[in-house]
Amino acid sequence: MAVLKVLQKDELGKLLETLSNEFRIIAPVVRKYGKKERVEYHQVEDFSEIHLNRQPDTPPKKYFLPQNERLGEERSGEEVTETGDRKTLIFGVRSCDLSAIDILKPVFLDDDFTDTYFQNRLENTLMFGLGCSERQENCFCDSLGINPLGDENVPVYMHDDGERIWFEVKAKELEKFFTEFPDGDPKELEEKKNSWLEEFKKSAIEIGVPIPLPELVSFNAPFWKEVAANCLGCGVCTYYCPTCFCFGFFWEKREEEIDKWRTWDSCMFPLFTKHGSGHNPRETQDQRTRQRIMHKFSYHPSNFEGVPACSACGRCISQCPVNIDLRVILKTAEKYLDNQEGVKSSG
Amino acid sequence: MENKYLEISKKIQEESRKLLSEGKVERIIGFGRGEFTKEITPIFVSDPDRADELLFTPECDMMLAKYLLDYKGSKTGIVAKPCDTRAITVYLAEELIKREEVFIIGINDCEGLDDNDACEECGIRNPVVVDLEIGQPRKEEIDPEIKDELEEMTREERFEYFQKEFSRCIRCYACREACFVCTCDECFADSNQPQWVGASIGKRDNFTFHLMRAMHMAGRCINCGACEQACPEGINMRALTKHLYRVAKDVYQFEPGLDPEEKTLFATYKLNDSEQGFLD
Amino acid sequence: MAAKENFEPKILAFLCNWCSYAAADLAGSSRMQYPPQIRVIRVPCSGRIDPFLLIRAFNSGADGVLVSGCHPGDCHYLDGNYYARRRFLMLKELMQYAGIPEERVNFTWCSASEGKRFAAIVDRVVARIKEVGPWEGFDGRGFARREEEMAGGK
Amino acid sequence: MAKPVMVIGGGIAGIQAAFDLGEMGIPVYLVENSPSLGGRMAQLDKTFPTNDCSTCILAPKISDCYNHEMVTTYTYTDVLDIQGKEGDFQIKLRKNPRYIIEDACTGCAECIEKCPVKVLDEYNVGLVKRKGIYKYYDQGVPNVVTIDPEHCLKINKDRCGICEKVCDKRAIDYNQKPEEMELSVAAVIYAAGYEAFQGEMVSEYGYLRHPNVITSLEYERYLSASGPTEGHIQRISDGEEAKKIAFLHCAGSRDVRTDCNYCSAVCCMYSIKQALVTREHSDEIEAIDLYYMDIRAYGKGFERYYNTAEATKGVNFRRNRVARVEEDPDTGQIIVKGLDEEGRFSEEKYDLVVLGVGLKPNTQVTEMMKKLKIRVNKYGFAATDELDPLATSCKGIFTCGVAAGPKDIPESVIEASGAAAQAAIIARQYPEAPKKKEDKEEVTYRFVDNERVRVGVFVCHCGNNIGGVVDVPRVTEQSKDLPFVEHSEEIKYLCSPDNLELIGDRIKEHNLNRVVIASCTPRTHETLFRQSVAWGGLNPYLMVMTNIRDQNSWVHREEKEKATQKALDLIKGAVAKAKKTRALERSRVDKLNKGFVIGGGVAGMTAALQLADIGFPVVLVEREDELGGNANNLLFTPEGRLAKRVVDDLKERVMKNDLIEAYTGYSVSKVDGYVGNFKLVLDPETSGKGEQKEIEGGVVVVATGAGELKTDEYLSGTSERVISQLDLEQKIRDKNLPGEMKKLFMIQCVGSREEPREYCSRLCCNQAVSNAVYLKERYPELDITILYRDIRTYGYYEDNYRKARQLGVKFVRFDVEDKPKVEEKSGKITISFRDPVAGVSREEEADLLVLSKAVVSRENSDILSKQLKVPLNEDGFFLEAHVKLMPVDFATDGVYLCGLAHGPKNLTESISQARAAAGRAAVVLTREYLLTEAMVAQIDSHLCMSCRNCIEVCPYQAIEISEWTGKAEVNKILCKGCGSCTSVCRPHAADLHGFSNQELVEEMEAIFADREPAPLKGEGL
Repeated sequence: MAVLKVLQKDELGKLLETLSNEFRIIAPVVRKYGKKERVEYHQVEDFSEIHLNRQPDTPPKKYFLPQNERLGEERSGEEVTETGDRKTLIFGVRSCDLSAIDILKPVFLDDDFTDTYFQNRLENTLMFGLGCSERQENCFCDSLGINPLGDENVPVYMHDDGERIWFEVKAKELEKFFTEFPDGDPKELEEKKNSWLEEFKKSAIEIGVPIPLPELVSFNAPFWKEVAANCLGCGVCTYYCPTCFCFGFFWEKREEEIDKWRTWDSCMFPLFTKHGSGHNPRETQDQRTRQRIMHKFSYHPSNFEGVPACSACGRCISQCPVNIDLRVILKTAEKYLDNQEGVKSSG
Repeated sequence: MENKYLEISKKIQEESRKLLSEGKVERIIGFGRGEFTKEITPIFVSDPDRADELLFTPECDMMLAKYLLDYKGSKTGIVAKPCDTRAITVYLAEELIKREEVFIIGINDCEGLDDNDACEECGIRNPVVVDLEIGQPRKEEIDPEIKDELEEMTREERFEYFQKEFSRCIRCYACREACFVCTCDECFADSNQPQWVGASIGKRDNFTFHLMRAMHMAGRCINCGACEQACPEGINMRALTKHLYRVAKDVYQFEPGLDPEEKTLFATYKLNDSEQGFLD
Repeated sequence: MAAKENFEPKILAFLCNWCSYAAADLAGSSRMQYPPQIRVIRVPCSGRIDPFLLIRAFNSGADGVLVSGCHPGDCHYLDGNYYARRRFLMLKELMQYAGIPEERVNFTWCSASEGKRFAAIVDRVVARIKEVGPWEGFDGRGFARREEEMAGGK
Repeated sequence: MAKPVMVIGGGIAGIQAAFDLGEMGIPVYLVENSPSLGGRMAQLDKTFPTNDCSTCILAPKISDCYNHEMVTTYTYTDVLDIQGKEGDFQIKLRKNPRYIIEDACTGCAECIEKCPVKVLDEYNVGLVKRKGIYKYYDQGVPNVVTIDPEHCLKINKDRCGICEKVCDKRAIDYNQKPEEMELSVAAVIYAAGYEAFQGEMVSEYGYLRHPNVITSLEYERYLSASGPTEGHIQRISDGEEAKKIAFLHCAGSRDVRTDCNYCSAVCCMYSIKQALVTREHSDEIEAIDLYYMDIRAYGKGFERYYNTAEATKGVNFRRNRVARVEEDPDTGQIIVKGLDEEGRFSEEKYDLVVLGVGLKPNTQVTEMMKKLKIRVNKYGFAATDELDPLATSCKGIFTCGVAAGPKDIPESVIEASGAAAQAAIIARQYPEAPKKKEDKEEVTYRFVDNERVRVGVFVCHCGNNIGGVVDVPRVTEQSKDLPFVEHSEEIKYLCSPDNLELIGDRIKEHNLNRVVIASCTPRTHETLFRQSVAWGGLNPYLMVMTNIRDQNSWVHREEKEKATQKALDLIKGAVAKAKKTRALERSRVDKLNKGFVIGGGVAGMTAALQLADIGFPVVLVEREDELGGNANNLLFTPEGRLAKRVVDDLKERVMKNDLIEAYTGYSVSKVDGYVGNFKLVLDPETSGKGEQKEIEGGVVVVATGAGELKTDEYLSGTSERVISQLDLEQKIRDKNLPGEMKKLFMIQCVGSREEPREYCSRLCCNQAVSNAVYLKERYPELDITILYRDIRTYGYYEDNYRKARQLGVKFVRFDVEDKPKVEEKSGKITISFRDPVAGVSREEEADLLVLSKAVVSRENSDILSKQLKVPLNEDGFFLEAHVKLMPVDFATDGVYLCGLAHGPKNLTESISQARAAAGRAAVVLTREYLLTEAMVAQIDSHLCMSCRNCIEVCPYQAIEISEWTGKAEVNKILCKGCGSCTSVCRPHAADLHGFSNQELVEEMEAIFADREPAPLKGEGL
C-alpha cells in the first residue's frame, strides 16, 4: 500500500533538495525563445524553475534514446559516468509519456536482442509520474485506454490540485524522502480524481477504429492521399513523438578511427527508405504518412500484444507546422473501415 | 475587423465555387480549419460543394505556393497572400510552374498576419501576379525597414548568439519543408555523396547546416517568415536569410519575387558589381 | 588550446587554373618567398567554387579561406568570375554576420602575371588570420593541431 | 596528310596561324628567333579596350600551340633562306645554340640563381638586369633556360662553369654549335612582327637625353606587375613617385620627317589604356595629360573606352602639337612645350613623359623579303593587295599581323586565321605520306570501376628543387600509411623518360588503379604524366597531380619543416581526391562537312569561296535577290578600284563554284542542333518565290552585314542637296553631280560617336577623304570642306589624308557639343559652324552637303542571334567570343563571324575577316569527328529540378532542357568544363568531371584530417 503525502507547492524545493543528493534531477522548466515560450525537460539546479502546469512541449524520450549517440565499447563504459554516480530522476512525467516508455521497452529489450544502451539508461533512471488534472492541448490518452491519473510502473505518482501536490509513494525505498511531509487524505484525493475524470469524459472523443488496423484493407485505402495532401514532409511529428524510435547510423571519419553514431531518423523523410540504387519504395508523402500511422496503429500492435505505438499525447498535432491532426486521420480511417464489409468482425 | 475577413472568406468561397463548377480549375488550394484543433490548415477543394470550407483570416500563416509543385500539369487555383504571389513569381522566373496552369486568387491590401514578425517588414501588400483580386488594392506604397535585431551586438556576441540558437536545432527540417524556396528533390543536408554536412545535431554541424541553408536561400528568400513559423523549437530562423535579403537589396538592388522575367541573383551579374570586402 | 603567438594557421585556398594558380606558379618560378600556411586546391575557374565548399572548410577546421580568380574581365571562361563575385560577396556577408571574423574569409583576384601580388596576398592573409587567432570551430570546442606539436617537437 | 606549312614569327599572329593550321590537321613548323614564344604581346601588361591581362589570355594560347601534335616549334632559330615556289619551298634554318640540352632542362632555374653574370634584360626593354643564363621571361615557352654566349664567362673566358655544376640534370653543354637544317614546305606565312619605333629618332622629345622621357613599351613594363618596378609608377631619374605624367601621341608616326608618314594605328588606344591603368594603379597621381592630334579610337569598343578615359578624373586630353621637350635641370622634371589648336603656346611640367612610339617594320624581315623578291611597300612592310590582303607578291607566301602594316591584336589574329586558311588550301593540294606511321590504334584501358581503390604515390625530388627543402623520404614514407595507398616511391626526376616509363611499370606491378604525382605544376606537366599513366594501361584521368615545387619548395625555402608538412598535406589531399576520381573519356561525335554562310555580301561570298577552296561544300544564304550586299552601292574600293568590277568578279566565282549552293531571296527561319550537326530551315523572303529548304551542315558563318543610318539630321531626306557618301558615289558613277557645283561640304560622324551610337563607324573618314580626293583631282576648282571631329585615317590611309590636304581640301574640326547647323534657304544649303583654328564662327553656302552616316547593325540581327544562341553587343552588332583573341569565333562552338555584322569595317578588312572565319570554320569541318572534352559537366536528371539557372550561366550555351526528360542536359561537345553550372545548381545536380563536389570535398577534408575536433559528448542530452 502506497504512502500518500501532501506538499505545499513551496515545499517542493525542500523535497527536491534532498532528492538531488541521490539523483540527477530532470524536470520540466520554462524556456523563452524569442516570442516562443516552451516547457522542456532539462536538468535542474534551481528548483523554482520547475513548471508542472502543463504538458511539456518535448517528451522525455531523449533521456532513453538520445538524438545522437556514439556507439562502441568505450562509450557504453562512459555511460555511467555521464550522470556521475547518481541515478537520473525525471520529475513530473505525465501518463502519456510514461506509457510511451512502456511502449519502447519491448522494442529495445527484446528477448533475442537487448539494446544495452537503452537498457543501461532505463536501469539508471526513475520517473515520478504526474497526473493531468485537466486535458492538455491536443491529447486524447483516455481514448486509447490510458489513465491520465495513474501509472502502474512508476515508484511515485503525483497530482497537482492547483495549491498542493499529492505524492503517491509506491516504492518503499523512496519513503525516506517524504517522512517530514504530512500525510494526505486518500478519500480527498479520490474525490478530486473523480471530478477530474468527469471533466475528462466531457471532452473525450471516441476512437472507434479497430486496433490493430486491419493491415491490407487499410494499406490499400484511398484516404491516405487525402489526409496527407497538406503534409510538408518534415520530421516534427516523429521527433516530438514520445514513441517514435526509428534511428539511422552514420559514421564520423577521423584520421585514424571511425566512430559509429546512432541518430534519430524519421519515416517522414524521403531519404528514409531511399535505396542505394536510387529506387525509393515510399516515394510519395502519402505513402510515408501511411507508414507512420500504420506502424503506430497496425504493425506495432500486431507485434506487441495489441498495444498501439501511440500514447495520444497530441504533440504531433500541436507541433505540426500545418496543423495536421492525428485524430482526424484516425476518424477518417474509422469512417472508411466502417464502410468496408467484414472489417469489424475480422478485426 | 472580423467583418473584413468574413467578407474576404465569403468572396473566396463564392469565386471558388464558380471556378470549380465551371471547370476552370481542377482544385483550389486554400485555407480551412481543423475539425478538433480549430487551427488553420491548408486544404484542397475540388468539389464545388466544399468551397464553403475555404476561409481567410490573419492566422493563415502558411505559404501555400509550394503545393503548386505537386499539381503540375493541371490547372490549379490558389488562394494567395501577396507573399504567396511573390513565391509564385520566383517559381515562374525559374519556370518551375507554368503561368497558364495556375489561377491566382490574390488577396489585396494584406495587413499582415498575427504572430508573424516578418509581416512588419514586408512592403508588398498587394499581389504581384494575380488572376482574380479579392478586396480593394492598397493604394499607398510602403517600404518598411528590414530590421536588424542583432545590429547592436558585437561580432563575438553574434557568434555566440547563433551558436546558442542553432544548438537547439533538432534537424527536423520543418524550416526546409515549410519554405517555398526549398524545392530540391534531395536536400544537400541529406546528401552523402558528398556529405556536405554531418547528420548529427552537434553544434558544429547545426551551425554549418544553417549557414548553408541561408546561402541556398540567398536571392530567392522573400523574407516571408514561414521557416520561423514552422520551427517547433522557436529558433530565430530569419536572422541569416534576412541579412542576405537586405544585402542583396542594398548591394544589387535585387529583391526576389517581384518580376517573373528577372533572373535570379546568382544567375546574372553586372560588370561593375560591388567588390566590397575583397582584398585589393 | 594553441596560444595566439605560436599559432600555426592552416588556410585553404581555391585558385582558378588560368590566372591565380598561374600567378602562384610564377611566384614560385621567381622564387618569391611567402608563408607556408596555405594549402591550395586547384579548380578550373572561380565560378566553379560552390560557397558550400568554403563553409565546409570551416566545419573541417580551416583557420581561414582564400579564393582567388582571374580579374573581372580576364576570365578564361568569359564570365565565370563575375558570377563568382556575387556569390563570394554574399557568402562574405553571411559569414561576417554569423560572427565569423571577416579576416578568415578572403576573396581576391590575381592575374597570371601577378606572382608578386600573389605572394603579397598570402602574406596579408596569413597575417590577418594570425591576428584573429585559431579558429575554434562553429561549436567553439577547438581542433587538435597536430602540426604544431610536430613543428614544436623538431 | 597535307604537306607542312612554315610560320615565321612566334608572336600572337604566328601562334594563331600555326595553331589553326595544326587544328586543320596540317603539319606546321613554327619558327621564332627569340628564345620563347609570345612576341610583343607577352611584354604587354593589359590590353585595350577590355583591360584584359595580357599574360592571362595569351599563356593558354601559347601552350595550346606549343603542345599541339601537328606543330613543331623552333625557337631561337633564324630563317636563313627560302628557295622554291608555291607547293615546294626549301627553307634553310639555323638553330642557335642555347648551350642547353633542351630535352634535359626542366626549367627549374637553379642555375639562373647561381649565375654570377648580369646583363641588361631585353624582355624588360633593358630596364633591369638578367643573368648570363636566363629565361626570356618567367612564363616563357618552351620552359628551358638559355645561355647568353656574349656574356657567359665559361664560353668567353673558360672560367666559372657554375651552371654546369648546379645542374644535376646534366643539361648544360658549353660546346653546342649552331645547327643548320633544311625543311621542305608547301607554303609560308610571314608573321614576323615589328620593331618599336625608337625614341631616339625624334630628337625633339629628348629620349635618352632625359631619363624621365621613356617609350610606351618601356612604360608598359613599368606598369606590369612582373616588370622592373612591379607596377609602381615612378620617376626614372630618382625613383620618386611620379605625380604628373604626359603621354605624347604620334611620336614618330604621321611624321614626314621620320619617313613614317603612316599612322601606327595602335598608339592612341594604348596611350589611353596606359593612362587608365596608371589611374587605377594609384590615386596619388595628379594629372595624366595626353597630347594628341586626333584620337583614333576607330575599333570595336574603342570609342566607349575613350569616353571612359575622358570621363576619368585626372585624365586630360589635350589637342596640342608638341614642339619641344626639355628637362628642368634642377628637378629632373620634363617641360613639354607645344601649340594648341588655336595656336597658343603651352608649357607644362611633368615627372614622366611617355612617348607613344609607333610601329616600324622589322629591318631584318624587310631585308629578307627583298631578297626573296617579295614586294615591300615604301615603308618597308610587306606589300599586299587590298582585295587579297594576306597574300604577298610571291605566290605561296602569305603574311599576317604587323608584318604587313601597323595593326592591333585582334586584327593580327584575324589575319593570322585568314592566312592559315589560305595556306591550308595550298598545303592540302600537296599531300604527303606521313613521315612516321603513327600507331593510332584504339587504346583500351583497364576497367577499374569495380576494384578496390589502390593508389600509387610518386614523389619527385626534382633534384634539389624539391628535395633540398622538403624531406622527400619522410613524406614518401608517411604517405605509405595513408588510406588506400598501396605503393609510395620517391624519384629523383619523375619527368625523365625512364621514370615516366617506370610509373607505367609500377601500375602493372602493384595493380594500381589510381596514381598521385607530387611534383611540379600540373599546368605544364599534367599532360605528360597522364601519358605515362596511360602507358601503364590506366585511364589517364585516374591521375591526380599535386604541386609541391612551384607552390611549396620554391616559395618556402627557409622553412623546411613546414614545407614538408605542407607537402604531406597536399599529398593527403591528392590521395583523397584520387580515391573519388573516375575514368573519363573524350567521346567522339560525328559531324557533317558542309558549311553555311549567312549573308551574300563581300564578306559572305569571300568566306564561301574560301571554304569551298579548302574543299568543303557551302550553302550561301542571301536575303536579297542578288548577291553583293553593300558593295553593290559602292563606287570605289578603299584603294580606288571600281567596286562593281570587284563584286561582279566575286559573284561570278561564287556562281561558277560547284561546291557552293547559293540561295538568294532566302532567309534562315529556324536553327537546330549544334557544332558539327546544325540543321537550318531556309524560307523564301517572298512567299511563293521558292520552296522551303531544310539543310544540314557542320558550321555556320554569320556575314549578315550592316546598313547605313537613316536620319533626318542636317536636313537629310528633306533636301535634295543633302546626300550620304554612298549617294555621292552613286551620283559620281551615274555622272549625275549637280552642274555648276562650286562648293561642297562634308560632315563626318553623322549619328556616330554620340548617343545612342557610342561607336566610331570607322570607314567614313577614309571614304570621305577618298571621295574628296577623287573630286578634287577631277574638279580642282571645287571648294571642298570636311567638317570633322577627329580624322581617323588610320594606317596607310594617312597618306590619302595628307594628299587631300595637299590638294587643298579644307578640314575644319567641330565639337559634338557645337555641331554645325544646316539650313536650306532659297535652294541653297547654308552651313554655320565654328572654326576653332581661327576662333570664329562662319556661315557658308554649299551646293552639296555630303553626310558620313553611321554604319548601323541590321535591324533583324536579334532574330538570328536568338536562333544561333550567339549574343549581340549593345550596338546590335554580333559579339565575338573574345574581342582580343577570338575575334571571329563565338562562344558557341561552330558559329563564326565576319564582315560588317561584327562591326564597321572596310572592304579589305571584311575580306581578311571572311578568310579568317572560313579558316576557323574549316578547323571543325576538316576533322573526321569531333571530340568532347573529358572534364565536362554532367547533370543528374534525378536531382535536377529544371530551374534553368545553369542554362543562364553557361557561357557556351551547352545546356538545354531535354525534350525527353524535361531536365537540364549538358551537350558534351559544347561544354568546356568551367564548372559555372555546378556552383549555381542548388540541388547539386550539376557536377564537373575532374573537379566534382565529391573530389573537392574529399581533398579538402583530407588536408584538414589532422584537425580533429574534440569528440562530441552528451550533446543532445
